[in-house]
Amino acid sequence: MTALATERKPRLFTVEVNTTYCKGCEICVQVCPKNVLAMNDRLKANVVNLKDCTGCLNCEIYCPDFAINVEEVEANA
Amino acid sequence: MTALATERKPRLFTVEVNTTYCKGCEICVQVCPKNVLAMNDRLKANVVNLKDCTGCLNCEIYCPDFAINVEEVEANA
Amino acid sequence: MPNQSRVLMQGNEAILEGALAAGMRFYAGYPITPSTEIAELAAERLPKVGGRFIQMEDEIASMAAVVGGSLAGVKSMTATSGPGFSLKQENLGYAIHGDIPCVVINVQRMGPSTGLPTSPAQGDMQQARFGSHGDYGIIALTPSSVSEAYYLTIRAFNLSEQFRVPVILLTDEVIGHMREAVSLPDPSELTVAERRKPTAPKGEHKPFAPDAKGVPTLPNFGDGYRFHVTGLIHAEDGFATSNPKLVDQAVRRLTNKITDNIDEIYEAEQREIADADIVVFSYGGTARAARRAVRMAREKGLKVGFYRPITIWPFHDEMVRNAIAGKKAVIIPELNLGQMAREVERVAHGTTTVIPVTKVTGEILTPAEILAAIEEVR
Amino acid sequence: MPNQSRVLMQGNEAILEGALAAGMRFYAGYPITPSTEIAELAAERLPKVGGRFIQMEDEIASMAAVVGGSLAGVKSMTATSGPGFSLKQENLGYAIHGDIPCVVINVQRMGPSTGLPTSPAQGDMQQARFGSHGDYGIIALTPSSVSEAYYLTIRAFNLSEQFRVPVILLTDEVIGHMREAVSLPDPSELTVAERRKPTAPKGEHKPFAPDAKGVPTLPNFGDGYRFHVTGLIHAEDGFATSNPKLVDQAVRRLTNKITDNIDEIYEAEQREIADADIVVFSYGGTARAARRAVRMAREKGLKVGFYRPITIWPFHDEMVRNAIAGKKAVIIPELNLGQMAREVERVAHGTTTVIPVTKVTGEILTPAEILAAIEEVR
Amino acid sequence: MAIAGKIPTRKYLRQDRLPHIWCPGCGHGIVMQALVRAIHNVGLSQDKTVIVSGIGCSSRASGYMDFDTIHTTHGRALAFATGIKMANPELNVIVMTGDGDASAIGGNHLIHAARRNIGITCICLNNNIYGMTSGQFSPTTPECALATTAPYGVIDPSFDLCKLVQAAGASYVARGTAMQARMLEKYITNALKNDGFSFIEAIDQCPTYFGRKNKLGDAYAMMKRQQETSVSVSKAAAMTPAELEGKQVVGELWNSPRPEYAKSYDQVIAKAQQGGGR
Amino acid sequence: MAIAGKIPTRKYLRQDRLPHIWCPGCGHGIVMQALVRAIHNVGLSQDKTVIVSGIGCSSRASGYMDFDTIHTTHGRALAFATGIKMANPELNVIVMTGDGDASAIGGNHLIHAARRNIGITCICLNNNIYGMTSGQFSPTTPECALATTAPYGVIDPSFDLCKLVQAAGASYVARGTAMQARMLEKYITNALKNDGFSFIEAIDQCPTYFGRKNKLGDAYAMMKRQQETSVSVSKAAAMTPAELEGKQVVGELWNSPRPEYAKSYDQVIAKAQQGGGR
Amino acid sequence: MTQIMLTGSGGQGMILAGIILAKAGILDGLNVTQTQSYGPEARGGASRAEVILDTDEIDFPKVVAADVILAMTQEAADKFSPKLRAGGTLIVDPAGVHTVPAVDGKVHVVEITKLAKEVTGRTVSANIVALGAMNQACSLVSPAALAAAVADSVPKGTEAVNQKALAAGIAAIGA
Amino acid sequence: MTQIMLTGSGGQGMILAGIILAKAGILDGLNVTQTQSYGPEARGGASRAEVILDTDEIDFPKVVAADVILAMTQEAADKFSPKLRAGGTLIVDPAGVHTVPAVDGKVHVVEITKLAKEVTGRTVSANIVALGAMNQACSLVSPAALAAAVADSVPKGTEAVNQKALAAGIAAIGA
Ligand SMILES: Cc1ncc(C[n+]2csc(CCOP(=O)(O)OP(=O)(O)O)c2C)c(N)n1
Ligand SMILES: Cc1ncc(C[n+]2csc(CCOP(=O)(O)OP(=O)(O)O)c2C)c(N)n1
Ligand code: SF4
Ligand code: SF4
Ligand code: SF4
Ligand code: SF4
Ligand code: SF4
Ligand code: SF4
Ligand SMILES: [Mg+2]
Ligand SMILES: [Mg+2]
Repeated sequence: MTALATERKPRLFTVEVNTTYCKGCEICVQVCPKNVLAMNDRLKANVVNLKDCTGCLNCEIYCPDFAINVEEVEANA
Repeated sequence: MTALATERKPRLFTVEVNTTYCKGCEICVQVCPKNVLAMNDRLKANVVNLKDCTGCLNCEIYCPDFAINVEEVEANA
Repeated sequence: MPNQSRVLMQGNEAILEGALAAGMRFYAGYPITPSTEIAELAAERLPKVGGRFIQMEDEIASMAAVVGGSLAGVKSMTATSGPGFSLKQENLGYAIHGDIPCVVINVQRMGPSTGLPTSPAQGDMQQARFGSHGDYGIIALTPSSVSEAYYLTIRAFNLSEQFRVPVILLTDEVIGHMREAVSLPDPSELTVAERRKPTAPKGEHKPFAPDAKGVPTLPNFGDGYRFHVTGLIHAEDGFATSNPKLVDQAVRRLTNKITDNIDEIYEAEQREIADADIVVFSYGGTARAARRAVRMAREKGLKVGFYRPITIWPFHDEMVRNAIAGKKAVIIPELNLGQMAREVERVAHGTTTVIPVTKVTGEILTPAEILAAIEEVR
Repeated sequence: MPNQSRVLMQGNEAILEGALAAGMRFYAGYPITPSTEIAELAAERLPKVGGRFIQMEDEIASMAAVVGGSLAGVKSMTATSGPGFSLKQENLGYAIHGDIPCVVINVQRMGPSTGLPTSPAQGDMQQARFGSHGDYGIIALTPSSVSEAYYLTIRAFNLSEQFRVPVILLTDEVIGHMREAVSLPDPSELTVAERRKPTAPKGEHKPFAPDAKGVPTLPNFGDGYRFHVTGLIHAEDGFATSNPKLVDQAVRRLTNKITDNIDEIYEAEQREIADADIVVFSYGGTARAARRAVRMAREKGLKVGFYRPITIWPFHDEMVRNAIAGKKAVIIPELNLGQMAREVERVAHGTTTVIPVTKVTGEILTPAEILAAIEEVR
Repeated sequence: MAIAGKIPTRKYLRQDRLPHIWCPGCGHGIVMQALVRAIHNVGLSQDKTVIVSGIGCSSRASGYMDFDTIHTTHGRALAFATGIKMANPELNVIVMTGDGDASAIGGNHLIHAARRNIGITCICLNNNIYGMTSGQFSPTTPECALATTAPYGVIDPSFDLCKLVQAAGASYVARGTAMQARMLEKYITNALKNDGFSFIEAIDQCPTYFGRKNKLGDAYAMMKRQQETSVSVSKAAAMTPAELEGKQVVGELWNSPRPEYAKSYDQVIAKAQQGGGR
Repeated sequence: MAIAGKIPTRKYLRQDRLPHIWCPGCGHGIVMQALVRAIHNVGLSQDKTVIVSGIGCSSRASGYMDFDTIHTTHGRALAFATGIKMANPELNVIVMTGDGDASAIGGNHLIHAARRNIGITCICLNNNIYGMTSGQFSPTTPECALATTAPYGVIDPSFDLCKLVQAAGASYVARGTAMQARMLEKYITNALKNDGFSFIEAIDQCPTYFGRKNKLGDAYAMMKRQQETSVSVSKAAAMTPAELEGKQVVGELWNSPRPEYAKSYDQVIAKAQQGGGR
Repeated sequence: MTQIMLTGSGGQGMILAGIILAKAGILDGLNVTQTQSYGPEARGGASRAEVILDTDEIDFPKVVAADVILAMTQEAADKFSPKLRAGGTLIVDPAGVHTVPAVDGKVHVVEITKLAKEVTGRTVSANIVALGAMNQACSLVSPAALAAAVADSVPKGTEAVNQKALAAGIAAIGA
Repeated sequence: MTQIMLTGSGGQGMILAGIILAKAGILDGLNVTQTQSYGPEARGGASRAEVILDTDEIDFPKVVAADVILAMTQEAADKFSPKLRAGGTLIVDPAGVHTVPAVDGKVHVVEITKLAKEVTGRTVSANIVALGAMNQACSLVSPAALAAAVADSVPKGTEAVNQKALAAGIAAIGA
């Protein structure tokens, strides 16, 4: 983070699902505390609610298929 | 024992060493509390002091070669 | 289903059913592809008939437990594949040396090492004969159909009991996982051999004294004979000896009881050999493609015969030599690098050209490939 | 002692000294008669030269540790006898399949099973070739003297590194426990082969891509190549494949790298073959008696030649055939039931009579017994 | 931008080997990631670390990790690893194994590696089943559970692997579950720091065989259940055996450093070179 | 005339096989006699009892005992015994094994037999050495001791076999020494009565290799020493680990009956025959 | 001799479908073989069952030139359609096969999965629907034998629903 | 070629004696082989070492017809004396051999064990005494080589006492 702020700024994240790796187990959906993810009809995980993402990394850590990558978006980008 | 006696009679035993089995380890000599046994010059255990034998069976139980047999002599035999 | 006599069965299933029909009541094993269905079915079926199944900690223990089960008087077996078969070799040698009947199934997969676990192969053919240290004889049978898998398993138990020797059912993934119709016989129609028990009084029984065939009698542990079994070379009384004459007798008997009785043990399918110029010599799953190739060749007017050893160990030198001597060529298709071809070459004594057709791609040989080899001869 | 160059050594000792001279610095083993002295000497000598010895929990683990040691970049070996050799077969197959250099000593004792642990035998000759499942090639060397045990152990390491293959030193109790004078060379006189390292940059190195001889290069674990080794059939990149073409290549290469280079690998001693009517074909400890018998026969005016394979696997079909073809007979004395005789029979193609002289009494063959067989020919 | 504390796991993977062969929901991927994160935490060099595995679904892990890797024979990973460590003690040696691989066929190597306290970190991916061969019971399958070779329910008492390995002599022993992946990462991190034999039992899920056969729901349900039946070391200390029935104790169960085997051998070398012995 | 309490041991021996091959002073004969006495105490039928052994000096015992006997392969006695017991649970199955046989090559079968709690009594004749092969160290050789394969002293930590077997699941575990032959007899007697896996570690002496190499004096001196370094369970309970260093705890260490494996299988049979399963 | 391939991905029940067809063949008094191919791994990936029906003894148990191929997935269709003999029949499920490969023979596009879902509520019966369609299209075995084989092979309690699936498949091809 | 057998029971040092003789042979520039036989067990029982000395290459390493046999025990004497060639030499220690077997050759009865005890105070040097006697009686190797080989082979610190034992053996035969 380049900008230091005393006031809590809303942090922004990207959650990327590699659909070649994703096998549709739904674990990410279930471990996401913010319901950011859902399964699509091709049985792949899909980001449906990005704005609520807190960057907790649960989805990435628990995805058995290394299919998820969470990154933070620079506040001033 | 056929004879019941209120008075302690001296019990008599035979201690037989099978010299074909005996390998001369001296354990029997060392476990006998009454020095009944000794090694002879052919390195076999030998009964040298039978009268002191108490029939404790140590020699028989500790002989690794099943070479010793202790029996009681019938008091009235 | 109405047509009860013909049932669709997988090869591995047929093996287990054959074993049950032969009286097998103890199974000890460790899972390995592509033999695992045999263990799974044993686990399900054995307790229903009062038998017992145990999954051991590994293949070494499985082989040991099978020997123990057999000595306890129960017909016993195990099943495995390549890596497990390698691990069993020491205790298999023990069973051989102790004249202990039992059946070992090897559903061959592709090696060496972990290889291609789900692919068919016939690469353990020589290992089945020479996998354990020292000299011995062994029996190995090889089915070419699901139905034959059923019947050969029964035969394996019978030979095992008759000759007091472990019998290897050396099958392959093709047969093990294929499904075909099997006509299940009425149990009463089956010949089931039982262990020959001693007749001598208990004190006089010599547990390793051979009969006319070279085979000793065998009481069960618990029958009161109080006999001794050891992996050391032993005299007829079962106890270790280093007396050269007795050692010689003991070691040779293990091989002789097999070779001297080879005509009773050996089985082969022969088709149209008499007038043939060329013989296709094939076994196990591959023999199916070979038989088809032979038919195709005959349809083309080529004089081709078919020889299929069903008993692959002992190898019947004389019968094979008779079948191939003077032919233009003998073609040996197999899913390995020529292991059977070595044996045929050995007995051919230069009387015919030995042509191995080998395949180690993980796939099976096709009739077309074998036909091509036939057509290439001249 | 003044005469430093000639030292009295036991065969097992010569093996260990040879190994040290060849650069062996890691030994993993499990004791077994009659090989144990090798382990004992390794335990004593290795730390003195900065090497490492470990007594593993069993032979399976020993073989595994040797493979691990070799991949870590250290020349590694183990020694065993019959039962242990059987147990090593699975992991030996792994080493073969992974092109992993290492040396396995088998000081043969009498089998099968526990057999006669202190008696000499040559009963593992076929097992050395076919003991593990699946198809593969292997190198096995057999010394006939203590001195040769020393030099062949060095050669075993050299061949192992050059061809990336486990090499078996298949010796026997006679050689293992015999003492003879060995002339120890100056280390500078020895040819010691080192592992060929990759030259390709790290990202591009294909760990199983063969050179002209069929042998890949091998970096050490820790060198930064980050490569993968597996018992699954693998492509040149080291990763599992089931692509039929790649599978075929991978499996055949394991055999071809041996057979294609047989002239480099093979060694045999031949004496007075040219004018001979009869050839005595013998190896290992037994060859000592055989050579004596041949001398005795020559003294009697009999035209007898002597062929001693030093490399017993691969078997050099052509060279053997050339040596024996047209002779009245080839006599094969061995301490087993004719295991080498099978090979000779196979390549003889009927061009000569193959006469096995077998002995399984627990004793060695004597010159007189072999001479008797020579004299019996006609 | 990287999130603070986020670990670049991809760097440690052979990405061209992915996707891996594991089934949807298989826990092995989660444990593998925890290991990768721990390796990063400890800062092991990718060039000086060897991953050794046996045979099984779990043991396929080695092929996906960008280190020197060796996928050995069934049950023997620790024996191969012992050779690697002894021959070159400078290497970091990590073993990935399954419950079958480690405790059925490989049980002997497990207890001996523990006894020697050789410098190896052994992670046992315990899914209570033989996954690779399609669902036979393993020595850790709970009693009464169903498996293809236990159609009437398992009667074999199951191993407490941590207890066994501790009794055999390991110097670091911990247990975690896939659902507690962050704790698992911590245990593995500590294990890697221990100079000796470290054992981590990572309880994870095989939805395909163990889950399906025993009607345990999907992968997440299995993970939840494992978490729910877990009791921490501290809580467990206050519980009776009866209360602990059917539960597993998770946490660092044993941490008692003692001389590492390959280092002890350095002393043998020193002694020998000073002319000692015999 | 028989002395009161004297046991007719000869009846249980194959006297025509004696004298046995053991060296003068070898402790194996003492332990074998203790076993014979225990068999008599329990009243096992000679016709229904099977003695199973592996390979080693200790394992030669089976050949001298007048029962059905089987001298198997090195390390595998328990696996053969498991087959015997499973195939015919009516038989009494006793395993005689050495420290090398049981805990080196045979370690896996030991822990699995213990885990299953199969009805076998296993007596491990622990002389801390491989006697048969002339004196290499075993997994129970004490650290620093000399052996032919440890010319600079053993660096391998040694197994506490009783602890290991208990952790693996045995239901009866005891340790005694040859010098305490009467206690040993008592433990074996109790072990034989336990319906499950019983393990007795019988510490005895190999004067020929272990004694000579380590200058421990004659057989009796070794026995005395073993007795002197023994501490009873009750005494040990009050001692610190430091105080227990170099000592072995003798006595009945664990006695906790649970279902015997072959009997549990009877329930599988019952279930299967009632049409259960799958 | 009739050579049949049933192809799709693991979990689609192709092997069970092959077994049912083989059983039906037996009921009709035919000789049968049924085989399957595994990939290098036991899990995931393509799945293929082969069935051969013959009045004669069957030597070679694998399909050399298929009379009928069922393809449930694109991968399977692409990989196996070259095995179809000239004039053979290819049956594809559009749910999995988006591009029908060009073959020298008949092609039936049947909404197998969709029908299964419609008729039984679950897609797992797709393999039974497929069997009905295949048999109706190619007359491999007698309809009675097929119905009996289905009944014999499906889990207890699902017989009725599976007969419905079978009928749906038959109807999809029509008379 | 000289063929020598040294026989006794385990623990009498026959194998070490054979090794010493073989080493002496090497010092003399001869070819040598030394072998031993084990019983079926590693422990106890008879013990036999064989040594062959030759100026030529030695093919067969075992004794076929012994030129010299040393027998320390009755069992050994009875078992091996038939191996003595006509005209060979049998050396026995009366401490172990009470009845000297009849042989077609020379016999030396030497109080080997007694001499060892007298000269060195311990019977373990009997094998060295025996070597001295054998060599003096049969001139197998040069006395200097034998002395050097003994010195090279015995435990450090026992050199002197063993040279005494050797001398005693030599003296027992006389010049
Ligand atoms: C010697 C040998 N025996 C058996 C097998 C078959 N096999 C492969 S993996 C496996 C079990 C694996 O179970 P586990 O270690 O728990 O791993 P998982 O697949 O459950 O992750 C077995 C029995 C083999 N490959 N080699
Ligand atoms: C597979 C195998 N490996 C090794 C041996 C050699 N061996 C025989 S007994 C033995 C050790 C025996 O030690 P232990 O069990 O302690 O018995 P002891 O002789 O001390 O009574 C060994 C290593 C063998 N016979 N088989
Ligand atoms: S956890 Fe991973 S594999 Fe599972 S659904 Fe989510 S992204 Fe896909
Ligand atoms: S990082 Fe956390 S909040 Fe964001 S999608 Fe992943 S699990 Fe949900
Ligand atoms: S204990 Fe036995 S063997 Fe030892 S000396 Fe006494 S009688 Fe002889
Ligand atoms: S019975 Fe007791 S007192 Fe008698 S001789 Fe034996 S040990 Fe001595
Ligand atoms: S079978 Fe089980 S352990 Fe194997 S990959 Fe699938 S879910 Fe994982
Ligand atoms: S070597 Fe040791 S264990 Fe073996 S018999 Fe002799 S004293 Fe007993
Ligand atoms: Mg598992
Ligand atoms: Mg011991």
